[in-house]
Amino acid sequence: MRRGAEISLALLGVAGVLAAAWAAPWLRFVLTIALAKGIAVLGILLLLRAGQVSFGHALYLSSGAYVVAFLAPSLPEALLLLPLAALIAGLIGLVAGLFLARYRDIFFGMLNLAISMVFYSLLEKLYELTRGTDGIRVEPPRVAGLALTLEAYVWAMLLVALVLAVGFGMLVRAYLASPMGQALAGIKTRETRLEFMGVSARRVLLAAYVLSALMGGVAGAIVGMTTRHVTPLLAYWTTSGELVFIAILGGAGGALGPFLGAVTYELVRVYAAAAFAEAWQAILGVVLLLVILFAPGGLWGMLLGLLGRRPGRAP
Amino acid sequence: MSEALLQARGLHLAFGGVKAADGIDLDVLRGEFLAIIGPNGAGKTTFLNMATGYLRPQAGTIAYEGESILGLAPRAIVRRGIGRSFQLPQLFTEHTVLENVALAVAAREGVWSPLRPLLRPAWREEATEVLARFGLATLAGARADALNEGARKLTDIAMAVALKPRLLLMDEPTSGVAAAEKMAIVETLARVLRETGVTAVFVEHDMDVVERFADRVAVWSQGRIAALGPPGTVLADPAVQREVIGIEGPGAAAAGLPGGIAAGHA
Amino acid sequence: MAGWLEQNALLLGLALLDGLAYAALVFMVAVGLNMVFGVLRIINIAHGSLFAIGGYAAASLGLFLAARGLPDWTGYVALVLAAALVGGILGPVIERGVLRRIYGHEQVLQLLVTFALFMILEDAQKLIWGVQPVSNDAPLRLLGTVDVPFGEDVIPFTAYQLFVLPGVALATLVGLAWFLRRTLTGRVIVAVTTDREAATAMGIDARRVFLLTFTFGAGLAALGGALASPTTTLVPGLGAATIVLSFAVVATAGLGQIEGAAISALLIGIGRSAAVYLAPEFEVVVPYLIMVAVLLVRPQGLFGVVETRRV
Amino acid sequence: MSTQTQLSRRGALAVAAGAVSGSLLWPGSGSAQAQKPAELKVGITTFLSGPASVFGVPARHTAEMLFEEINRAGGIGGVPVRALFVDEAPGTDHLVGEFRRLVQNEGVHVMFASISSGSCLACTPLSDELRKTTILWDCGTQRIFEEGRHPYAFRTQGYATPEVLAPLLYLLKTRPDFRTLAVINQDYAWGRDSWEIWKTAMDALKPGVRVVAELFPRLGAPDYSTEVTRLLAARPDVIYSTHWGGDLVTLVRQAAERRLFDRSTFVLPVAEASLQILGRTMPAGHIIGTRGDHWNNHPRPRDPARLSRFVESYRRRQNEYPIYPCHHMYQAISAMQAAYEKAIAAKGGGWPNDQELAAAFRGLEFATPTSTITLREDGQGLEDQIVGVSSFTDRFPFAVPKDMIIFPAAMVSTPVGQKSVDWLKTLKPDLLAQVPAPIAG
Repeated sequence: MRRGAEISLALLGVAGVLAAAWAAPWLRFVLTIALAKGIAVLGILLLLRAGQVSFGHALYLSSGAYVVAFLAPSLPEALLLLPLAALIAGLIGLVAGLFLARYRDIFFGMLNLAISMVFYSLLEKLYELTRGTDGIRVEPPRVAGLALTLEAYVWAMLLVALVLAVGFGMLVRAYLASPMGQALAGIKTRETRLEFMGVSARRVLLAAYVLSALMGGVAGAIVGMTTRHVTPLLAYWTTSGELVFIAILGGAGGALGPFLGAVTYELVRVYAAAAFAEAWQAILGVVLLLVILFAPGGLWGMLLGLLGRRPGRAP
Repeated sequence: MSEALLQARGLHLAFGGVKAADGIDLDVLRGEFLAIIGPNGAGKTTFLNMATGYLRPQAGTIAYEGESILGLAPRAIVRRGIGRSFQLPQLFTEHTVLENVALAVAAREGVWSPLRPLLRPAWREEATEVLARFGLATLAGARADALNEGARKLTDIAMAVALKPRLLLMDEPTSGVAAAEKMAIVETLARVLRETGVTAVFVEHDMDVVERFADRVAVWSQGRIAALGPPGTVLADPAVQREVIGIEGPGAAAAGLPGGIAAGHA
Repeated sequence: MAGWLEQNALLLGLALLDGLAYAALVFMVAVGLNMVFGVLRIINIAHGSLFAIGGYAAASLGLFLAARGLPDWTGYVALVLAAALVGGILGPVIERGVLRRIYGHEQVLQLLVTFALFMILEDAQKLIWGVQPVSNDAPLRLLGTVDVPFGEDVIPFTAYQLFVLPGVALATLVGLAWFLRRTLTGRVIVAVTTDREAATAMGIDARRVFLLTFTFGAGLAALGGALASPTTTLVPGLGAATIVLSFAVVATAGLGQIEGAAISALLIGIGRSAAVYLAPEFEVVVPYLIMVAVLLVRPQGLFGVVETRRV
Repeated sequence: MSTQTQLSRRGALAVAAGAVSGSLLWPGSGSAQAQKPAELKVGITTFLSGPASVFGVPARHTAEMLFEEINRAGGIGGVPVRALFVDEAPGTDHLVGEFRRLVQNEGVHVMFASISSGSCLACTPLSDELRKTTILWDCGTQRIFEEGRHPYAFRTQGYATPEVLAPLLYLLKTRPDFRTLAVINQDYAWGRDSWEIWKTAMDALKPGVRVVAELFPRLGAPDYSTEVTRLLAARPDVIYSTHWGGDLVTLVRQAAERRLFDRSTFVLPVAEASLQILGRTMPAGHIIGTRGDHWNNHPRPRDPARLSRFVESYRRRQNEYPIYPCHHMYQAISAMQAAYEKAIAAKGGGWPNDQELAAAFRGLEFATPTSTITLREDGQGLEDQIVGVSSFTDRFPFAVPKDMIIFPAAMVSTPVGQKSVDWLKTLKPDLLAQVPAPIAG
């Protein structure tokens, strides 16, 4: 996909988000959450590029959210909480990644799952600290020093999410085209060759892993500040599954895919829940099944198909 | 010219009961082209695997530039200047040929740059140049998994060359390459290597290639070096002819394989 | 330390008995998952749903038979029959209808297809059996309890948990081992597990093996659920909780290994029971800690084989 | 093959149709509600999937049944009522989004929030922000009104403190001699909170009880064999458990089969919802509660006809007895009806806006089939608690309480402005003297 076309699509997306949010107030919230999840899914995308599936990235999403929950009372400033959440999630990712980068395929996936489930259990267990399943309430922090009205705050969070989504989208796009990103794709196809070129595949994967954890943390911080209530459910394995779901739904092709997938996912869930409150899960399952069976390139692939291009590889 | 670049002493390695290396002593001399010949299963590839750190010998030492490289990971050995190409090409199958070679350039120049593209002008240029030398220019944009065997083989070698090693170990560089193209390619390869002063070790089945390009020939047999010397002497040895050439006549390996690199040269 | 041990040896003995019954159930779920992975190379997230559906079906069938006034022992027949029905119907439907279309696709797609199936089956199960807890403990009651001496006291254990569960698990293990090593079909399955390419090159019909294995694995999951149904209570969400535990067992075991599944189920079962006495806070994370510890030492799992690549 | 393409096409069509029609996307009704609306929309968040749907789905059925009845009788203030349901199970982010959608887009007039305490804690700030009257229709956490003021939130039933204190007082009143106690609670907020409340109150009212085991198995644990073994070995006089749903069923069955009920007295404050499923498996002679006073065999309901009408029509529709979440839903709907009547009357027949509706809820007194509930000034409802001992009668095929004690709500609820744990510490043993006598039979 040409750079110009992708930029115009991204701009179209930004305009679409803003227009929808302006027209329908409740969408401000849903779109903020979707953008946040899209940022987390960018991280899943990086790992998918190496052929690795993390079934445990809820760990980073929830650690970002809990950083906000714990620090917001003493540090009520969104623009400080976000980098802190990124930093802490990134550090957790570094520690976990040093161990996980040794593993591939199903072991990588399952170990990620295991670590995130341990974290989930801790969130529930350490009741004194985390208030267990009741969760922690987050008072709206200031944004850039301003104490906003709730209405303005909702807008502010949407804009923050939008800016970060665009920023991280560009970052991931550049990363995927860079030697580190291309080496990542090399892990998928011929890891031994990387070693025989003097490149540590483990470190290549670790770098991407830490970046994915960091983005997960940012996403979690946005989710925490937007929902203003953080519960351990955010760390449960089904949340991780949801992120991978969005990645595939959006299509693993380009940096726009995750956002396309996340917005679609949230809206399908809302529509499904409104129409069949008791069977929304099955409807999402059917959507996922249809996408995989009939459009394995995801929405991004379908879009490229409509535009007359083959779903290509790296942008 | 007589100084040893790579020095192997008393290498032993057995897989189960099979002795793949049974006391290998070998000096690879600076600047020479050393051919390794011998029947299948004689332990030729095992030697390359030990020299590049992929396998660890059960006994013996390997030194490069006078320093032991025993126990180092392949990654570390590559960084010291030992490159390697493979009998079964090890390509990044979802990348283009150009990207494959550019990745090798990046591996040499420093892969740890997350923001600038792999195909930045300087690296693209260098990779293109390497491909041109191997006659692969027209295939630069093709995906590696779409290539025929010969082109894959050449790309594999091109990647090793792009790392600018001082010692290049090649495992059957000409197998799978169409007979008609073979000499020209080896010619090019030899020229490139001579120009840059690279020492080369290559496992080879084609005795014409050996005769024409090798400075010395080592004959492998059941994990041992049965003979070592200039091609003229060694290949004339009746025992060697019986053991090696008799079984695998000149060109047999290549002739038996399908295809060539026709796509790139048609 | 010695004093502590003396004091608690009896208690740990009890923990061992409980752990065994738990391990038996865990094994039943995990071994099917592991076989399916070994042959199809797909981690089936919907495996937990098959467990839950097996349990529901067994409880419903048992209650149905009891309502018809059939003798109590038919409750045990119901367990096996329900498992066979669930495995025999859902297994082929899933394998033929869905999985077959994605063999050879990327791993993530295969994983997600089963995630989609999991989502669908969770709601389907709710539509069929509703949300109220379902249970049928007739098979549990029929065998009564056994008093296990505990100092001067006695502790009643149910005979079902003390003998039936470990017995069935052991029989499954031995039967499977025999099947895989001594029968032609079993050896074909092993051949496909160890080297799929070579096996298909030898003329083995992989599609038939896949169908057979998946159906069999689904049946084992359903049997696990059926066997659990007399002691546990079936509620929505059971499948989600079961599957994560099975993942831990399978990864600890080494993929495709049935003996490994038995050992790691034992480790995890007994580890969990011991934790209830010694460190209740850690009970939930015990399976994962065991898994991480094992994989740190043996990255391929307890019984996994390291795959080497030829270069 | 053709069926698949058809299927995918149909799926795509459905999605496209949903997006185009967009009835969900764009606001249907404005937020100004001074005029009488065409229908009164009620947003209800409840568990429709996951383990807690054992409560959520019966409550949904109750709401649907009662709304039909209300509409047959002409609606509320002449306006028909419609319910919009939201599943709590997918998590806070989804729930909060749906809450906003219902309020901002569907223009619901009243929200009914949540079974889970976590959901309630997430929704009450939204009621503040969106200024939307929100009835906390089932959640029990004491934190809501003790940690903050929520002018638009009201809880139309009791909460954790009275629901735990009443069974404790019952135990102390009827079997005062116990020396040892064990707890087995689900490992999550309710399990932990209900233990803290119990322990604090027990230490104040009967110091010196030895706690021989504190077990917190995970929520949804499929097996309690190890826990039961440990309790059998420890032989506590009393075993306290606030388990609910499938977990309670599993615990009681495994404990009953292994005769744990013969060794220890159980106190099960949330037993009622599981008794139907347990049937004869539930042993007689143990202390059971229902998170309120709404037993099917209430000894002296305020309006016996209304109670039996409700029970019977629910049974006709669902083929089972209503359980406590059904009663809680009934209470919430009764409160809404009463508040609208009060607000409409205060406005001389005009339709109330959000502020006027909320004002009507404050201090509201409304009738339930069993008694009368008053909403205090902080929004908390005062609901009596009835605790009894499990027993079997000819009337029901499952255990029901006997020797019931009706605890007046004010006696067991934390006073306004105080925190439960602090208040419980101040309790004196002479409180037991005020406990009414059990109602025989």
